[in-house]
Amino acid sequence: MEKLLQVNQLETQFTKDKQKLKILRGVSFHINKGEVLGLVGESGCGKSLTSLSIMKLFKGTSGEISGGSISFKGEDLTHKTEREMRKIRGKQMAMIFQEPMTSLNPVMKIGEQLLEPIRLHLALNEKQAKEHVIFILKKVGIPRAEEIVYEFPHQLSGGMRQRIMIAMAMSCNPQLLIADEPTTALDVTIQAQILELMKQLQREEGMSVLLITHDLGVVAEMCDRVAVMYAGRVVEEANVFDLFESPQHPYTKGLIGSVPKIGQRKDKLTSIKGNVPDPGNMPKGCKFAPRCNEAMAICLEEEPHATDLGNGRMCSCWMIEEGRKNVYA
Amino acid sequence: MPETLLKISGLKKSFTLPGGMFSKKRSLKAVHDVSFGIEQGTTYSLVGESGCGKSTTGRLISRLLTPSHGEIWIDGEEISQKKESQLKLVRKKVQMIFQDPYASLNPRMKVREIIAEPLVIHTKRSKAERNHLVSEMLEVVGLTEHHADRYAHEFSGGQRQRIGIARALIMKPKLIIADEPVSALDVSIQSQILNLLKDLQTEFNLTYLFISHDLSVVEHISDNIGVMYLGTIVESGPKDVIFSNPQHPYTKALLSSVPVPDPRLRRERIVLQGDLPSPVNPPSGCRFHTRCPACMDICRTVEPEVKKGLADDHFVACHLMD
Amino acid sequence: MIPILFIVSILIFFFTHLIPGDPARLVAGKDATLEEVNIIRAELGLDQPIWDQYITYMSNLFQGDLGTSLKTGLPVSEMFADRFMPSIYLTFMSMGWALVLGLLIGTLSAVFKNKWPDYFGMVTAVSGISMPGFWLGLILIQIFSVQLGWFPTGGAESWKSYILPSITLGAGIMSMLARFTRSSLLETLRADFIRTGRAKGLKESVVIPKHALRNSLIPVVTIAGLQFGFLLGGSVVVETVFSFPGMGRLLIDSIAFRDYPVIQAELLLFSIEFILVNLIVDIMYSMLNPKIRYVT
Amino acid sequence: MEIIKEVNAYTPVIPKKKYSPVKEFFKNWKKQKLAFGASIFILLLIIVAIIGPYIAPYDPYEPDYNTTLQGPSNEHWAGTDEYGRDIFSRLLVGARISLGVSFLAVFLGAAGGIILGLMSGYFGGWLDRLIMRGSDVMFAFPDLLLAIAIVAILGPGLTNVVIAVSIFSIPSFARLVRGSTLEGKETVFVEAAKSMGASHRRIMFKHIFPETLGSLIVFITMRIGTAILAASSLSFLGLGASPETPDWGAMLSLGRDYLGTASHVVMMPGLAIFLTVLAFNLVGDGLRDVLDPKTKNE
Amino acid sequence: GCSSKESGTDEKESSGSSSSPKEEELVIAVNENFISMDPHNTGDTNSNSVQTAMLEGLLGSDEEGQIIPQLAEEYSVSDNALEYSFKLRQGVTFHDGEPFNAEAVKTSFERIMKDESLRLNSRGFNLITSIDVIDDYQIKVTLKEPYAGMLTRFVSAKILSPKLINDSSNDIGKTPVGTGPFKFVEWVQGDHLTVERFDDYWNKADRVKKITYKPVPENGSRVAMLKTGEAHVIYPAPVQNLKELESNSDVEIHKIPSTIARYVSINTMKEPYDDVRIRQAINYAVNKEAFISVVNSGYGLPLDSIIPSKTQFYSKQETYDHNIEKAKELMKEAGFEDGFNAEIWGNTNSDTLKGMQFIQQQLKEIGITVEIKSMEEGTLSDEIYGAQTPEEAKVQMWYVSWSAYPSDTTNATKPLFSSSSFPPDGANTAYYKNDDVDKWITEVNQTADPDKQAEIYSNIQSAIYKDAPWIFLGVDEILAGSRSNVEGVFISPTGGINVTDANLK
Ligand SMILES: Nc1ncnc2c1ncn2[C@@H]1O[C@H](COP(=O)(O)OP(=O)(O)OP(=O)(O)O)[C@@H](O)[C@H]1O
Ligand SMILES: Nc1ncnc2c1ncn2[C@@H]1O[C@H](COP(=O)(O)OP(=O)(O)OP(=O)(O)O)[C@@H](O)[C@H]1O
Ligand SMILES: [Mg+2]
Ligand SMILES: [Mg+2]
Repeated sequence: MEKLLQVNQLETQFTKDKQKLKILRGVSFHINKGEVLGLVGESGCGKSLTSLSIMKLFKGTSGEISGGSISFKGEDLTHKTEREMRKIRGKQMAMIFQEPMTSLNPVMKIGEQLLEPIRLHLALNEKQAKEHVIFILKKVGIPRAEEIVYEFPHQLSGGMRQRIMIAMAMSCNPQLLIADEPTTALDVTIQAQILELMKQLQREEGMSVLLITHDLGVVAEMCDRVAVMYAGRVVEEANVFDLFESPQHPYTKGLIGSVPKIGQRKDKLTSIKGNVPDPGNMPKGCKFAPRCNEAMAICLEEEPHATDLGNGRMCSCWMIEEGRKNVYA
Repeated sequence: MPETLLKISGLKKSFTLPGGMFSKKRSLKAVHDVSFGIEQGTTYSLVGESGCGKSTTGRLISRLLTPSHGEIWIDGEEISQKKESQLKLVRKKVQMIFQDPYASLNPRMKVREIIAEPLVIHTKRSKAERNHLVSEMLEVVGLTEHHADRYAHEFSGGQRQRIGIARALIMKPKLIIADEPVSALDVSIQSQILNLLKDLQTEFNLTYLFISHDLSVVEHISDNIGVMYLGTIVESGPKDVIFSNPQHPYTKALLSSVPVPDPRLRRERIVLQGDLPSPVNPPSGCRFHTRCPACMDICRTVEPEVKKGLADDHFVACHLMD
Repeated sequence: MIPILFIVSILIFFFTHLIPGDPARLVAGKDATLEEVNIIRAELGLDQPIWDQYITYMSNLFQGDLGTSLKTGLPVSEMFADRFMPSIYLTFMSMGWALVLGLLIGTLSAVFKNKWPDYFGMVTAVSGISMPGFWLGLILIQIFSVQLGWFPTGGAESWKSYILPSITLGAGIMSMLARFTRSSLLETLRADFIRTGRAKGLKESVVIPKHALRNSLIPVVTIAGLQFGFLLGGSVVVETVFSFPGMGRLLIDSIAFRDYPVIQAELLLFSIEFILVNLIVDIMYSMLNPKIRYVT
Repeated sequence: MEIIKEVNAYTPVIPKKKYSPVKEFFKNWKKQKLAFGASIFILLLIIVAIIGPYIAPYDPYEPDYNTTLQGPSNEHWAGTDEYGRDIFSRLLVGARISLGVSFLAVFLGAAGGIILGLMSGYFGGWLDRLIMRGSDVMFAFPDLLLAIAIVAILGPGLTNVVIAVSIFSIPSFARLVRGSTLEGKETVFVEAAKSMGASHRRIMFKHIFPETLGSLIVFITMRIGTAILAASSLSFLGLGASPETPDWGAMLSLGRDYLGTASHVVMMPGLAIFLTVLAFNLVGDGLRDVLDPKTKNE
Repeated sequence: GCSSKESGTDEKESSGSSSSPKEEELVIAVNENFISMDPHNTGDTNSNSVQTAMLEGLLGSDEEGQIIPQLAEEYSVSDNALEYSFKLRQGVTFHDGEPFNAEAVKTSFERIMKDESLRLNSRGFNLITSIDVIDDYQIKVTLKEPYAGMLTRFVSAKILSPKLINDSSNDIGKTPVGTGPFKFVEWVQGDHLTVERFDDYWNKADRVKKITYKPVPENGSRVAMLKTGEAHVIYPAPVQNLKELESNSDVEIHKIPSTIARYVSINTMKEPYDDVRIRQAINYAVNKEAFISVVNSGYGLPLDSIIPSKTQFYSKQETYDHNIEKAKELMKEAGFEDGFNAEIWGNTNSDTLKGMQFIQQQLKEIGITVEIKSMEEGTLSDEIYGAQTPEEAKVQMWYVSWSAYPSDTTNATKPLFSSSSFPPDGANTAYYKNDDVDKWITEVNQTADPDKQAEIYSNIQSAIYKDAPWIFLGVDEILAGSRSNVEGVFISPTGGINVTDANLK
């Protein structure tokens, strides 16, 4: 399979009061052509930041990429200028954000907002562009597309707005769609509609999707492969079936165990003790060690390396690493 | 037979929306004829989509709002139209836990003050006594005495929610209304809090009114469930019935919409078409008919009555039941 | 609007008559005898009970008659006629440059936040509201009229006479608008839809004017409208410094003379203007903010 | 209760450094360079206001007809006025008056505004409408005109300037506080307090009022600048302090006749006013950046 | 969109620089707004000034303020001071083309007689019993009782075109029509009033084509206008700027002794001021020269009588020279060795504020602590005239000035010192009561014999000056500035601006 995106040891930091705060501490994963990769993890672990780093959308923040590489279609994005990135954004990669309420400009008509990337990236004249807008709107299942273009975002429901966001992202046929928690703000019944739509569009267009979520249910429904993030790193990467069947990293295990499942009838959920560490105050060694029930001495001292488990599986845990060593020893 | 702690019947609440520059005032029926009861020591959950009136129902019961119609009986006392001055006793018995652990704690108060606030309001205990009780409560919810002199924003979301729970428990209330207490939390923290709530229930024989939009959480914690749609309860009953044998098309759709964290269980879902109608202009007849996959003619005009379903305490409001 | 004006007119009437001082005495002059003063008082209708005066005033008002100045004996409407337009011109001119410069400075400051254009812009802005108007005016006259001879020192004859007063008057407003624009724009620039715009591949030179500025203008319009309303009332101080024949000075002169009809009419006019301006601001507000426009 | 104990043990150790809002404030405050400088200037000014009369090199009231209208020199740092009085000494002594008048006016106005605004925002209904319509009417008249009218009724003099300036400050404070109160009223922790049965008074003063403090402090700071300007404008129109008083506005106003001949008589008090108001505005701006939660996380 | 419609034409006219070859328009900047153009109902100097350019009375006044014939070629007063006969000038026309004759005079005078609300009515014209037109150019006016100020009233009672009076009396206040050297063009409220040369004026002479009067209250602005050439004449020129202006070669300064007396009235019925020694002590304590040099920047004359020297029948008195010793002695004699607390009232003008400060400083020397109460004019007049009886009066000292026509000594004395003029009936705020003076004032107004009048006035002046009901501060010098190319403009002692012969070089 062909890799569309390869993120390698990506490091991203913010500067606050002249102090550098590294949030992404070496993120690595890849996305193949036509595949949906799920990026899961708890709040604050750096999921959104990973996606913003890929697009290099740091304007207005102190964020910057301080290490690693992002290779998109064989080209390293980390060295691209803002001008070059603008050609890529919206055309080759597009993004959908979590909040459909605030991600659309409240004072611009829907049509105008949709027209922008089309006029910018596609060589279409005014009329063709407008037709394209209608076409795209119909494609994402918007009824009354011809009228909707003259309306403002607040006149639409949350689900409709998210459809508009999807339409906007799809309008220039990007190869990569980054969807950052596209359904978190929506009700379950609407979430079901949106997920259904995304699945269908992804299949039709053969697009690659980076789906960011913290909902394991959504991951199980949507993704081909999954990367699990914890404290600014990918701790486990696997095929979706393998991940749910035999999670390797204690964090992944804990995560799956924490979710109540309908029909499961557990009296008590397994839970991960403690809290997510604060980026300014990271523990030494494995960042998960203080919360890990199986932590060993080495875990508190040194960070584990990514171990290739074959079959595209990857995991960073001393238990695996040590276990391997023992096997080979 | 366990005693019924809370009983509400025919509860209604409408809000008046201010008119715009060129428009008239309109009324919004947030809660429209809701009835249920909760027995001592059990958990009753309200589920439904955003805006269906779950929180409003909770606020009516805690009398943060005054119902337009209907009765609220708590511990044998009818409180639906009581004045603020007459509510003090009720306020002792009923405590609330809120969704947003960041917003529900006053950022300018120390944890000690926050937890002790009900004591200050309702009792004349000395400062030392209050401090003692606060420390005790902190232990109960899994925090320590050291935390008492800090401000709430120094804590993580899960810890804050524990503080909120401590505050709710300190008056030894009979009923706790928990409005989406875990929706803002990460799954790993969510499970800690759910476990805590369950433990506390056994320990103190608490009664919960649990409000949530997350069906899996609801299934985990409740004994009985009410499914709400646009201000009404469309189906209610013991959790087993609701989850294993739902009768109302909305309940069925809701259940099928929940993504299951198991890739092998990918299935055909019932995807409801369209959006939730506005409560300002609810559809005529059955409120669900605009999105119902099994809509009949009668549904458009006649409001379905609440009928007994599969069990004694199972009720459904749907014409399909006829 | 009519009921508000009715209440306002009552308030104005009694407020005006509450100010101590006897217009008849002031009209008559220092050397007048009591007899003369009494004749004048009768002539002016001030010997009537206050309720009768009020009824007369209101019934005249309903017929569109603002009354006659006690001091000059001229119809109030005529006294307004010559002063109203200069006040309006001055208002528009002050507001005009204050808006243009204020928005410009505010935008630059926000875009170059914490860089030198920001510091420079904000120090300018803060200076503008920190200067006593009459001081600034006097200094401007000294420099630009007396020393350089570029502009006349006062009056309202040609466009040149408006320059210095409008600078003096607009300085504070410009500053206020600059600061509001800056903070409003900074807030908008943090909004999600700005990130959406950038994610589409738009340039900053499109994102800022097209997406950010329009959203930021909403609160700025309100402030500008409020200031505009105040300006219409004329600025007493600036009109005094520049001998500007505007409404503000007329009011001060009239208060000094207890010229009731003029004071009343002018206060009433201010209220109407203020209400009108607020109405216009509401309309502009809804033009900028579709949420309000489409409330159904 | 085993499980709970278990959870308890897992709670991470809290960092040792204790959070203190005051320390936090000063830490951020030092970063606001302009505002920090301005706040030191104001501090000095307040000290001058207190000790001004004791450090003034000359008697600010004593005329000396031999040295009228002299420009700045070694003997008279800011020159002398038309009575030969030392302007520098008058400025020093006048600091107390100018600051006193504006502080007092603003605090009175704030006190009135806070009470009205809290009640208006918290109770709503007809009370709210009454208070807001009242403030609308007051808003409809330019501040200065209102002050002039008030002074015309009460007569000129510093006390009446204080009253006039404070009265026209009330509506803006009332609006501000009402706005924050409406916001505060909607917060969940207020709802929580209500659900616990807290009294109106407790909710208003313990929970809502502290929420308004941030913007209130900012506004008060800025408003002091406005009050200084307003008071000096009143003096300019001859409605302020009695003329021998070394009030800055009065000095400026009476000195304006000498702009062409002895400009320092105007420039010196003008500069004093300008710098003071500037300092208050800069501090206000800085405070907003530090106190306003919206701009905090920049 | 800021320039008004007129700006196109205005720009040319108001150009500040003096580059144009021959200027056609004279600009006069005065300190206050004009109130009314109705000459029969005008009380303020500035309105009067403008009116004199357009309107004329039977009598006029010369540079010194003395009465001269104007539209009357000759006049005479009967011995009993009741009949005034005028022989009118022939060949005079009004600006609207109406002929000037005895009927026209009668029409104007009758207007004043009939309308009680006009100022001139209560000042003399209500005493008229008959107006007899003898022929077209002769007219006789008869009074019912003698009134010494009547001649001065004939100066004020400008003759208006009968057409104007008969047509619409409403417009008189706005668009006066008379016989003067200039005719009315426009009056933009608050901004300017323009008059234009009347080419059919009876007294042909070369004069400027147009005159514009502008009210400019701010002193500094008026000075700036003179310096830049925006104004050709400014009145008054602020004393503070005189040195600066004198050094300017384009500008000329005019100093005219006025009839404006500046004084502080002392309430002679109030403790401790009821003791003449206290009042004298106060007068000795105040250094008049210093007053003139500090408050008036050196311009002004001492007030060495109760009336200024320009006023008819003035006689100089021995002044209270600055003498602290003597003042202290008097204080001691009166039992106030340690002084007392006093209060001085005044309006909010900056000059008044300065003057009051000066008094405050001076009286401190003899232990009197003065509190300054400056009040806004309307409030002040309420405070002063609100007292119905001397006992009610709260006023102690009032810093004020008084101005009367040089020819009208009655008005310079009676309202100020007659016991019939206590507020609210008059301006005797010293509550001065001297039976002799009361008697003399009545007497002097019943004779038309100038010698007799002079004698009585001399008695009045010396009696009052000794009683010191005022602090006699000074007589203002009227200060005006003009560009050096201005000719034929003079300022009268009352502050009127005479432009009959105005021209620009
Ligand atoms: N502009 C910024 N300046 C400083 N720190 C930032 C900024 N944006 C994000 N962070 C920090 O980076 C970390 C990761 O943030 P990110 O938004 O990527 O988390 P996330 O995994 O997307 O979480 P969530 O599920 O809550 O969206 C957080 O700790 C956050 O505090
Ligand atoms: N104070 C109020 N004034 C006007 N309308 C209100 C008010 N409170 C709630 N509503 C409206 O009543 C309806 C029900 O609101 P409610 O908060 O009870 O919903 P909910 O089921 O709790 O939704 P969510 O899951 O979003 O919390 C909504 O349409 C809401 O907009
Ligand atoms: Mg995120
Ligand atoms: Mg809710």
